[in-house]
Amino acid sequence: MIKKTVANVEEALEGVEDNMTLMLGGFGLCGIPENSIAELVKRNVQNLTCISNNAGVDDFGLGLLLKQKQIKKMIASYVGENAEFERQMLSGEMEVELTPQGTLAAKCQAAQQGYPAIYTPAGYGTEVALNKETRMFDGKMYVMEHAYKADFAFIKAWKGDEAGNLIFNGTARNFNPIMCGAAKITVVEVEELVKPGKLDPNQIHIPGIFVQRIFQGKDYEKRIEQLTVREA
Amino acid sequence: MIKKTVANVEEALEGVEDNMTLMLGGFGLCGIPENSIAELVKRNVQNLTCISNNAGVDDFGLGLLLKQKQIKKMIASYVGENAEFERQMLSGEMEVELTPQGTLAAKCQAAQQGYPAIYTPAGYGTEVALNKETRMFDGKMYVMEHAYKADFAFIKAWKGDEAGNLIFNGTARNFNPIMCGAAKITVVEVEELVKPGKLDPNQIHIPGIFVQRIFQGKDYEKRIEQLTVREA
Amino acid sequence: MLDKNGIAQRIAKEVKDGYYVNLGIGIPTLVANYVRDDIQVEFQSENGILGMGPFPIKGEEDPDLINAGKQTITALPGASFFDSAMSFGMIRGQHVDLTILGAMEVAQNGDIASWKIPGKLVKGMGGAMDLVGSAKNIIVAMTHMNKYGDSKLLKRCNLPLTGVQCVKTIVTDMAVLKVTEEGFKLMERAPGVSVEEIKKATEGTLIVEGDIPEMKL
Amino acid sequence: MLDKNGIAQRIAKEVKDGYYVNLGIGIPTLVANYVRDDIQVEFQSENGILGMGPFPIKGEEDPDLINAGKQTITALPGASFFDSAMSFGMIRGQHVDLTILGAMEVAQNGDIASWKIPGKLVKGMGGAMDLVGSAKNIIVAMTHMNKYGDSKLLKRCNLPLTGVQCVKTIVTDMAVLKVTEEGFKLMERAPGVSVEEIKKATEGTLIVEGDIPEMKL
Repeated sequence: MIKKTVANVEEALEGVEDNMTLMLGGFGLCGIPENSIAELVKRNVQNLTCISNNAGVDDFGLGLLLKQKQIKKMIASYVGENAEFERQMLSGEMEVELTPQGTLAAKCQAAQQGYPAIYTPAGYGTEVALNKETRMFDGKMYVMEHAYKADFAFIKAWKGDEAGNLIFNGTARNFNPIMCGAAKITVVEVEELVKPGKLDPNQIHIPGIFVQRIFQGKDYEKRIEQLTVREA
Repeated sequence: MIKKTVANVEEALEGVEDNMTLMLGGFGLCGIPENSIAELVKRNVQNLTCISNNAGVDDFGLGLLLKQKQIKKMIASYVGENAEFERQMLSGEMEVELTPQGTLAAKCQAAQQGYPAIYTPAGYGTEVALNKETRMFDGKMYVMEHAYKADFAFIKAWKGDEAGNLIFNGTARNFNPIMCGAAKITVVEVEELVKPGKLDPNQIHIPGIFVQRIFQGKDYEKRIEQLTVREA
Repeated sequence: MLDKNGIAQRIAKEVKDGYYVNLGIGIPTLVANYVRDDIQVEFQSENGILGMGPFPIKGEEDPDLINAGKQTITALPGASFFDSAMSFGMIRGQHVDLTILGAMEVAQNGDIASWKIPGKLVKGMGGAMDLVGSAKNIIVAMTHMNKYGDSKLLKRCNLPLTGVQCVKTIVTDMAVLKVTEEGFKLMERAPGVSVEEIKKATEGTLIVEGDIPEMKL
Repeated sequence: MLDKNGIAQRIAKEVKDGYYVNLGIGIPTLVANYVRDDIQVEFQSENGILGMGPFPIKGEEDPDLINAGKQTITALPGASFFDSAMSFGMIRGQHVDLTILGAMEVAQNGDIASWKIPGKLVKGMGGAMDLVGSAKNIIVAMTHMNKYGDSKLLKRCNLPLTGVQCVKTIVTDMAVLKVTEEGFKLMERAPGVSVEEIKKATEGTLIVEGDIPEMKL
């Protein structure tokens, strides 16, 4: 077994520097690496390129990095619900690259799996496909999209073991598994870190080979963005 | 919930005809759809193209179809350990297309996931890449491989529910999950068929959307090809 | 004229037994309320769930269980969770039978614009481009005209496209229309809406053949 | 001259702390027996396991738990199972640090032939083409000469290739060699084997610089 545990979030983020490209798991505020984001804020690294499906809200998630103007470029599929983001985008302080959600997922997974590029029909005939190679297969047009390259990936899992094996919970899975191993260094925070052998090898969502560092996270807020309930 | 259960293997194989292309899960004799193979033998459908990592042994697995000369063309990565196979291949009775194992897996998964083609470095510069498009990405050469098309996929899972959700066991997983949904009709046999809600939704390996028919298999032999043990 | 619920109710009739359905944000979300309960249907949400159930009872919400609109949801028996690549694999691989989504504009060739108004705020396309680029069957749910009274059924879209030649059916507050090679084919009128009114509200070519029945809800 | 176990033993020294290793069939399988137990290593088998353990004790074999050679195996604590696409994703994505496999021929430019003898029976390449096409570090384990006494270290391969310019290191019963731009660079001699003997047994260009030490096992 190859041990991937680090003592804490400070050690987990060792080597994160200005101008790096980061991938961050999560969909909306669901399944975001809260501890790593807090540490990125604390370190105040600058000029980051962030690849994440969303950009958080004003006072949570990636919104915390935006507030400190740490993000130079944001690659995301949906950036609504964030006034500061809007301001920085419209003023030109921040560059924004909008990518269809499935394409974003595919580009991360391609990086993980060693595919240099993939073909997707998403965005064909739209401005997303501008200056991109397109190609017909079986009478249908596809856009070629290249795998992402990133320096660090910050992942939130539910349970993990010391070997880096991960299990995610519910829809907090989202982009987290497919960003593992898609960056040079994958840092995972978990709600529950267990000894090897405690997780069923048949039920691992992501094997530890895709993980370089894992630590026990703490103080999870797990904020709900749109609390919606029905009558009992 | 959309119910996918069929009464038995006869109903599960309804519509299988001569000249069809079939995908069959399994690696060696591990995780092969024993019940479906037996039914294919019984139906004696002819001129089949079979996509499967291996071709079984003389008296088990796909070897049973070979014995009846039901296979016109075999697409596989490894066909050793089968004398009848050898005979039919050398005599030209059967066409054989050898494909690297990872490429085989990728072509199945591409069909499942709606990717028309993928790029892999496997086989570049070898006879496997003859007459195939090649391309450089980041200084490395890749071969373009198209997704497979099949009429039926025959899958063996460990547990499944009536909605078609599947869980595989150990290394019997292999090609089974990635062939689900890679054919027009995916037929799954399981060792244990349970009611919806009995499987943890967090632990499903393949969601039922990729499955058209599921049934409770029986009389599994689960033959071991290379029994290898150590001293206690 | 139908209200939002009326549009959802009409669209629900297009949901057939055995369908996997992806519902977009807004009116499409309401469709789930009107699907017949004697047929088998599963709802997919592209953030990673199949077998999505109703909103939770207060106090039972789970921050790890949301839909693509970030709303708290529940999972029905037979549900499954998966990652975003697998989720869009289902969509791209055409395993999802029906996609229902909103739009700002639809062109008579099936083009759809739904994600961006230049010069105004851009929120992003989310999964819409993947959905319209892949789905076998796409129904657009929208009002026939925008708030300025301009038609949203056009010869050509003015706004940046979400996808090309993909919309099959449009259900508005005024009508049900099919996209055909010749233009929008009027299939049904909303209760109390005349063919003339629909013609006036449709900028694109409207094809009216024979008597146009009133919708049955 | 080393026997099979000797080759495996020498290769085991190339396995470093923190390595994920894929072992081919034959001699490579034996490498696991010689890896130091004070370092952390995990073995991957491409049919779908990471954290592969030793063969089972008799009676504890599980037909659902085999390696790529179809042998019954065990899983160590911290192991995981996965499908074949994920398995080759690990390989293609260069997450596996070291691949050790057998060969029929290696050329001095790093080409390898290991899967086919034209005119004879073809068993198939299995995962070998994926492994050699992707791995960062490839060690070939083989005898220096074939059973007819012909060199297997060649200027150019005669047999159909498994992969091009990919082999980094070769450990034979006679020597350890590195593939360099100029040819096979002799690094170590097997105990009792002279540089002259290695020269004679090597058809490709052999580079001998300075004193060539004897292997330490």
